[in-house]
Amino acid sequence: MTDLSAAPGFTARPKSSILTASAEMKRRNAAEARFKAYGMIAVAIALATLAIMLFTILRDGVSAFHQARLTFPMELSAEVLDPKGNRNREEMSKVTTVGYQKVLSKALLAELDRQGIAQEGVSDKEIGELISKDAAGELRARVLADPALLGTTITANVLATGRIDGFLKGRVTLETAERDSNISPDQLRLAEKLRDAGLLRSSWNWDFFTNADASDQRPEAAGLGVALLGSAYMMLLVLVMCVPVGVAASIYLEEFAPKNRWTDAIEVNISNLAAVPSIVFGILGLAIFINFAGLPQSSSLVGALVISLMTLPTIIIATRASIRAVPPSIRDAALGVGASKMQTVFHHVLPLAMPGILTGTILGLASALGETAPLLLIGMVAFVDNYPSAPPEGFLDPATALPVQVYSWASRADPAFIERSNGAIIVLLVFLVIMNVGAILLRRRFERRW
Amino acid sequence: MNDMTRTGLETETATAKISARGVQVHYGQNHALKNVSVEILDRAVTAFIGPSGCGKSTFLRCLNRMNDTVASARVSGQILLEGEDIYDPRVDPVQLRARVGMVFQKPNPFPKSIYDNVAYGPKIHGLTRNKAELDAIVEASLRKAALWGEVKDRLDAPGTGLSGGQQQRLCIARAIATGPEVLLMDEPCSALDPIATAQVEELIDELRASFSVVIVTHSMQQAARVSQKTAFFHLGHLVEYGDTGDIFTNPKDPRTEAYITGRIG
Amino acid sequence: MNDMTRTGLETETATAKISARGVQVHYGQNHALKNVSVEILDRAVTAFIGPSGCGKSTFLRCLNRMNDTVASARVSGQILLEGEDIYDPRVDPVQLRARVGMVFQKPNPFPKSIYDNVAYGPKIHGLTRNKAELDAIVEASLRKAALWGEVKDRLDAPGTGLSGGQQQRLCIARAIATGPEVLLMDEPCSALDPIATAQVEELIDELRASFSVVIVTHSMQQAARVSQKTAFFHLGHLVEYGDTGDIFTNPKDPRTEAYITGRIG
Amino acid sequence: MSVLMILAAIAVLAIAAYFLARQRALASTNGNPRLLHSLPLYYGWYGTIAVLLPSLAALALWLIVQPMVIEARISQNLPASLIADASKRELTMADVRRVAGGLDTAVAMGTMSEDEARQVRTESTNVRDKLAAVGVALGSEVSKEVLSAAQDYRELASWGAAGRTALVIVLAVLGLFWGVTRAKADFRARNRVEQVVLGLLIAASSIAILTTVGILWSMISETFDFFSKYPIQDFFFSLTWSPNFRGGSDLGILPLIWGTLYITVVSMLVSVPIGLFAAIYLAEYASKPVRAWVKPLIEVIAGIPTVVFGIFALVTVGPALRDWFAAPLGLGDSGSSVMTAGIVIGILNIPFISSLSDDIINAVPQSLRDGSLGLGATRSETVKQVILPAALPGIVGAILMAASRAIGETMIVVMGAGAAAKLSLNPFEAMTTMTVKIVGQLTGDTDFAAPETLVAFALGMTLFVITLGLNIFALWIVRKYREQYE
Amino acid sequence: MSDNELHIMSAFDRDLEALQAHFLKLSGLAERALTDAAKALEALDSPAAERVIADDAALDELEEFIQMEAASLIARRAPTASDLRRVLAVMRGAHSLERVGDYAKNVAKRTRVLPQSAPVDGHAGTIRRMSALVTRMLDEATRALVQKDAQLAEAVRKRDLDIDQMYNTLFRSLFTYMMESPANIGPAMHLHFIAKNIERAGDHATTIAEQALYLATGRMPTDPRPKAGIETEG
Amino acid sequence: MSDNELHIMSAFDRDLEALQAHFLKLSGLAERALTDAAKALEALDSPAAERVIADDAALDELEEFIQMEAASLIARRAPTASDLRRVLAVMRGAHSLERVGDYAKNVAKRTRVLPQSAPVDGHAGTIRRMSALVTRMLDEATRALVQKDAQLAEAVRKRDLDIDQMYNTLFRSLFTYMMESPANIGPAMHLHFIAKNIERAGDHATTIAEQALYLATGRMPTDPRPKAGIETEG
Ligand SMILES: Nc1ncnc2c1ncn2[C@@H]1O[C@H](COP(=O)(O)OP(=O)(O)OP(=O)(O)O)[C@@H](O)[C@H]1O
Ligand SMILES: Nc1ncnc2c1ncn2[C@@H]1O[C@H](COP(=O)(O)OP(=O)(O)OP(=O)(O)O)[C@@H](O)[C@H]1O
Ligand SMILES: [Mg+2]
Ligand SMILES: [Mg+2]
Ligand SMILES: O=P([O-])([O-])[O-]
Repeated sequence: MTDLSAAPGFTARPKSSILTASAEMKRRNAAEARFKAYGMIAVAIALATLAIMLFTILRDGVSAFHQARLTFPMELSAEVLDPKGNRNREEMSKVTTVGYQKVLSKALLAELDRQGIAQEGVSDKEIGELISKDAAGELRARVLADPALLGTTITANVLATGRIDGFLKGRVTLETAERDSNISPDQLRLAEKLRDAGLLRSSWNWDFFTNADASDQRPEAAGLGVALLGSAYMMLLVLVMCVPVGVAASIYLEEFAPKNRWTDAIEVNISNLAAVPSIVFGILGLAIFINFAGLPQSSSLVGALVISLMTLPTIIIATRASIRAVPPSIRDAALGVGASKMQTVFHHVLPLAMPGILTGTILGLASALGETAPLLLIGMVAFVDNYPSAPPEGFLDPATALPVQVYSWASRADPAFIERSNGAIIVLLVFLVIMNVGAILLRRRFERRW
Repeated sequence: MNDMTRTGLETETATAKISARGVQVHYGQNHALKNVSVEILDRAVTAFIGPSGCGKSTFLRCLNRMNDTVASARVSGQILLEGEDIYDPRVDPVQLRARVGMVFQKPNPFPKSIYDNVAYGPKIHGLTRNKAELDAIVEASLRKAALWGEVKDRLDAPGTGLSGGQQQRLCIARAIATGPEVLLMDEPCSALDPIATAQVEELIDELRASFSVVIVTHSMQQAARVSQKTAFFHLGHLVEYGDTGDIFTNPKDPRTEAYITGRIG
Repeated sequence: MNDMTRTGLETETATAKISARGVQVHYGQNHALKNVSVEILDRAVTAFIGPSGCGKSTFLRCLNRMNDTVASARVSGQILLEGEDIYDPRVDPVQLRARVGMVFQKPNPFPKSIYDNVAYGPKIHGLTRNKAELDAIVEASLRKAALWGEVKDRLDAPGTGLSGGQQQRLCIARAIATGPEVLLMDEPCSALDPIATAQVEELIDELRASFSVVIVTHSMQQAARVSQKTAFFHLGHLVEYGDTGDIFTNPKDPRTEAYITGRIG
Repeated sequence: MSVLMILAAIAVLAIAAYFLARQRALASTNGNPRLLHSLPLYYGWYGTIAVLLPSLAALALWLIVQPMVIEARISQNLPASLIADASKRELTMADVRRVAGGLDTAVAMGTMSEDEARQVRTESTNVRDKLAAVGVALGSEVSKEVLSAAQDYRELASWGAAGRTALVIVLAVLGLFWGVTRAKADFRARNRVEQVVLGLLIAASSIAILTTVGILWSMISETFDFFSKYPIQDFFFSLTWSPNFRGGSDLGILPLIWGTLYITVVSMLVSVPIGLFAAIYLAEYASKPVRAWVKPLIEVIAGIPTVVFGIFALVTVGPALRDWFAAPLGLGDSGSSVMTAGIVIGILNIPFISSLSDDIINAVPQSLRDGSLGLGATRSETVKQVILPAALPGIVGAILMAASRAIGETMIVVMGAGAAAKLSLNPFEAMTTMTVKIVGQLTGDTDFAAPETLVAFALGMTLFVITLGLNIFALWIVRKYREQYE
Repeated sequence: MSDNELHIMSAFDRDLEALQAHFLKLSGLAERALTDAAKALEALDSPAAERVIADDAALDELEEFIQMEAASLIARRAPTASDLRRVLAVMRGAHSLERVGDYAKNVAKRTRVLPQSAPVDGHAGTIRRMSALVTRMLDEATRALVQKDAQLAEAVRKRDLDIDQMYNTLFRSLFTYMMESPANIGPAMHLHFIAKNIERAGDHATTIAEQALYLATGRMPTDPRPKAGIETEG
Repeated sequence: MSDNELHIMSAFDRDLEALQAHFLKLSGLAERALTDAAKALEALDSPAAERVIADDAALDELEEFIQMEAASLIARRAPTASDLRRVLAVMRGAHSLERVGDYAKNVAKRTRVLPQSAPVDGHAGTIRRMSALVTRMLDEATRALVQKDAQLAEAVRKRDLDIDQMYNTLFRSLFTYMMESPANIGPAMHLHFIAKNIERAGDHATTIAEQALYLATGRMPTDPRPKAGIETEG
């Protein structure tokens, strides 16, 4: 059977010392080096793009956390703001923001005079325009809240208009101002002086986190408050709806489902749902939850329902994978000592799969947090400047979400919104990082239990 | 010669614990077990040997209805545990498995403490009323499994941290803890090295004082070493069943002879 | 008695193929192999036996530098293949491994056709100039591996579709095809059932006509059956090395005696 | 009793059932748990389930059916003019509900007594003002019919509430008796409890199917609607896409498909080589620490929301391509282009391909690597000749899935590729895709019945079918592959 | 040697010990048979001789049991090294003991047919002494084997020479006796064979001692057995 | 029985065959020794007797080699069932053959010291015939063992009775011869023992036949060996 002689091939390899590399060997080693280099280049490209992306986002977005403000003393003249003089709120509310606007610009002018800063061809009106249109409303609310302020001199700390803010951040320059109908180079020069005088300065911008969105005219006042709250509501709902259902479905499919056509269909279905384009879920939400079930548009509940359906397959797949990763020997062991199938699952399989389930869940939620397209279709892109109320009613109130806010700012004309959009991205990414780190920590913690 | 006590074989009272009668198993179209009838003696070790795929594991798993978990398996025939048919519809397989314990090929301790591993069975079957009773069961089981000495100071350590042989003995202790009458073992030593194997074999030999033990093994030597009765399976048939000493010195069936002498090609 | 040919042992010319001198292996802090010196004979089967973790696999993997792929392993001492130090910096392990082939514990055929499995080695080493030569090598290797008859009609079938024992013989054919001088086998039968094991053992016995074969095994019986020389390792030491017949009937070292008679507790 | 109160009552009964059943079971064996068929807690759970299951089911059913019944009754009494057609009727019913709700609030806040609320008439009171005072804003004056209908509504609702409470509580109590009386030693409590849990599990897993049904259902009727208004052959074979909201649009899908495919191809050209080589490097070459850092870093890309990539395309990649390639080469001056979107989608897909491929490469057993290395193969030979062929089906599956992602990707295209439907070969020109148009057509302020809006559903359907096909194909390949090593 | 340690599998130890216990019992039976036969001869006690003959069946049966048990032990436990040597030594030793039993039986049979007039007195004493010596050798050889005592075995082996010398003396004495009268030839022939039998029993004791040496050292002794003339051979 | 099939591991078959080949060779040696010794006796050919004596060393050595080889085979191959019985049968058979060799050597030694005047003619022929018969029995018994031929073995076993009868006849003839003259007593004693030796060799052939039966059936024959009087026992 083992006729050696009939093996011509065995003489083919010349017997050589292992101490010298053959020419063939050198060629093969060169190919090896090349191949490895391709891999490193690919990794380098991937990491470089990531770095560039994060860099541009940071570069363009960090400035959103600072905002230019004008600080000057201002007398709240009672005659103008409370013409009847009886401090009746209803009467006082008849004075519109335009009135306050005037008071503000007057006070600024006065301060300029006092400090001896020349106007240099900038008209009074144009000086007034340096103050954000938001400031008047803010001031009005403050006065109405506390009529006792009338007649006193307070220090006004008001937002500067977006272009001035942009100028301080370098986004607006004298050259761009030439072409800009909203601001003139002269105004910028004046702003420069104001800055030198200490009237104008850039400071940490809490409002960015708390304000609602603002109209195109006043990007400086736009904030993430509603989006944050909306995202938070949605995540809460998704968590409550998705996780129990996802885990239950996974348990059934992995542990109990008989292998037949029906469960096969469910299985293919789930894998497929995980890959259905998100926009299709948007259509689903629009057609079913809004048009058919009549739930209110733009509400976080509808958003959460759509996102839940999208996330469910992800969670099911992650959960099933980690359930499957529990070695069958554990199940045999439990069944072997007389545990029922259900006991086996709940006593052994599920606890062992928990780290995987948690990680999958958190990662699923994280991607849900960043989902945009379907939300556009159910109207969450609408301009919402009221905070939704507290749950549970708040779930039905119109809201928006972080990524949608990013999109809607990015699609506005004013470059100041691009900055805010990037700022919002940073906030979003911080959330994602926190969730991911949370996933890792939770996982570690669970694993240490054994 | 018959009046003398044979050294290897001291089965005094040869009462049958399990009687299988005409057991057939199909996996879908595959007729895996064909009309197997055998009596498993009480307080003796019975070994199942045979070539791969001959149905040893299948038959073993019939004995505590672990085959119920395989959707495609159909079992017919009768298996009586002390005279009661375990395939009777009234029998709850979960309860049956508490009486007919099982130990698997690869040691599979739960990733819990040693104590919890052993205590699991008694807990789910509600065998104890308080912690003291549970402690007693755990200790007794570990002692029986010849593991108490090695682990008594670290009952809280994870069971998975033990060596392979210790893990397998832990699994045996776990099976013992529910107070079974029969212990089924499917190739319990095939994942162990020779020393751990010898320790487990030694344990099996001791266990037969209190249990009826059935062991599936690929190693004929192992069957020869630990068992008093040997059953040889071939292509789904039970070819020969008899005293281990006889099977290994003087088998009746030429197929048995061919297999144990290494001639089936 | 010495003038008689001992049936089991026909090593005519006992020339050393590999000489290991004072080999030490550390895995990080773990001193896994301690000053092992041994001569592996040409055209003979050498078996490494010993308890789990004693360093058998480690030493085996030193012989073709498969330990290079383990980052933490440090090897010192000398291993000479026909007088040349295989740990010389000029040695390309890739070239070395073509001369010192390896067969693993679990059969690991590539998921390719049977033909491609065997042709793989000759192809990457450029051993053939044309298809005819390659065909010849493939056939010769399969013949040597005692597999030709079973697969000659389905060389295009996937190698993974063979039975376990056939797969392992395919892996041996694959290793043979590069024309190695030494074949290293790490527990080549531990994943096989007794019949497949016997077939592979039979093959190993035939292979020693042309190769120097080194086999690591947990089964002392296997070492006894297939090898002419046996080396017993214990705690990283080479305790005893000698003719297999002597080791199994009359070992010199009490540790060897204790191990092979099943006494190390 | 309000729903919340009912729930609280049921909860109390359920807890009571737990302890009673458990107690009774134990008592039946004189406190010896060993004689029970199941552990005592299962008897408790059985009691709880016996309380919860019927009562909650009845409650849910009632809550769904009651409004329907009430509305049917109410609309019978409303004048025909108010319920002329479906939308009118819907509006009226909404008014009725709102007024009824307002009255409830008013009573709750104490501005109206219960009697007042029942008796109040439009003739005597300005209901709108009254309700505004308690914070319920009504769009128009409250008509007489609506007010009386609202009062009927309240009446029926309060009866309904009473009936609901009675039924549910009775069921819960009956359940409690049932559960507790059955708790005896030989009752198979565990098996029963497990059956119920299994039912819940099955229900949960059916949601996936429901979702698909929902998707199809939500699109099919609108799609048919669309095709009834717009010829199907024009949709599939017309070369122009120019929706016109005043009607007479050209709604040919081909330019959109062209844009979609073009962008997908560009993205695959970016993601496949980079992703694959990165995966190979990480799986086969990288040292442990490098892998430990680089792999998660690359996966970070996958975690970044697509809208961020959109911004990246819009702000960074688009202008850069325009300024450095398109403009100098004279290929156009658009920041939005196929290239922009394609490259950015490609980047987005890198981690997807690299991660999946990495998993698949890692799933190739180490023994195959050992086998090849042991024969004297170099690492690259091992990868090319053993590992990749073994992993190929899986990798192809991953690539197909990535392609389907690229096809379905929305935000990046919306922000990076522009909105012009064009059939052009120039990769630096703006083009658009189906997803963009879906968003565009559905967020425009058009009549929901116009073909210009409905076309979005047809697009969605087409997109769904394409990606479904791709995904099923990919799944099939991946599954087939998976079986190889199992 | 480490084989005094216990096996991990204690059943193996038990089996080995049981085998040796049976072996010791067999040795006891053989020794008693020899002693009894010698005594019966001295007293020309036919019934005693009958008993010896009858008892041989038990001895044969025990020997076969031991052989079967040993074969079963080999089949079931696949002993190696010292364990294997021990089993083989016991098998061979048991065979020797069985032969000793046969010789005792033959002595008894010849005793039965010896005429009352036989000239037993002079020779029977020598034969009894010889048989006592052989009995002691058997006892010691068996012990040497079971206890793996090479020294004791060597001593037994040396002692075989004494038996041979006693036999030679007896041979000459019987020869002379036969010359004296043809009537003596018959009984003398029987006595002759009886002496020869006991000498052979001594040889078997020596064989057992050699097995003990084999067990202890792994080799059969290579120096030739001490012999004292053709009479004691074959 | 299936043990005529080959083992999967052919080295096992080779080992077993080698062992049996050695066993056959040993049997050949023993048979030749017996024949040669008988011939030397008939011719009272001292040099031929010397050769028989010298050749016994090779026989002893071969026997020990077989024992070692068999032990090694047990250690290395852990035979069971028929394989084990075969090895054990060979071991016991080899021991018997070695004993046959010893007897032949003793015959030769006695031949050497027989006076030329010895009354060989009458008896030597009978002895040669006896030894020829034993030789044939040995040959057949060995073959029966190697070929596992129960029938042949049974036939050999039956034939032992013939040897016994021949021996008894010879015994009586020699007895008469001794009576005739005291001078005859010495040579007759030698012839006596020679005949006894050959009879014992026949017993050993029977033993080998019994081993063949054991091998073929797994049991030692239970019916007692046919015997013809005390003379042929022990
Ligand atoms: N779950 C199953 N589904 C289908 N066929 C099965 C299943 N389990 C076993 N079989 C088939 O039943 C037959 C007997 O299998 P079984 O596992 O009982 O063999 P075995 O004797 O235990 O083999 P091994 O020694 O390899 O464990 C085989 O042909 C096998 O292919
Ligand atoms: N890659 C590794 N890294 C660290 N330590 C290792 C590694 N491989 C082996 N060791 C250690 O080296 C020692 C010898 O291991 P080796 O695998 O050679 O043992 P072995 O004799 O082959 O055992 P087994 O019979 O279980 O295969 C052991 O202590 C083991 O823990
Ligand atoms: Mg099995
Ligand atoms: Mg190893
Ligand atoms: O007892 P023996 O047959 O060896 O004389």
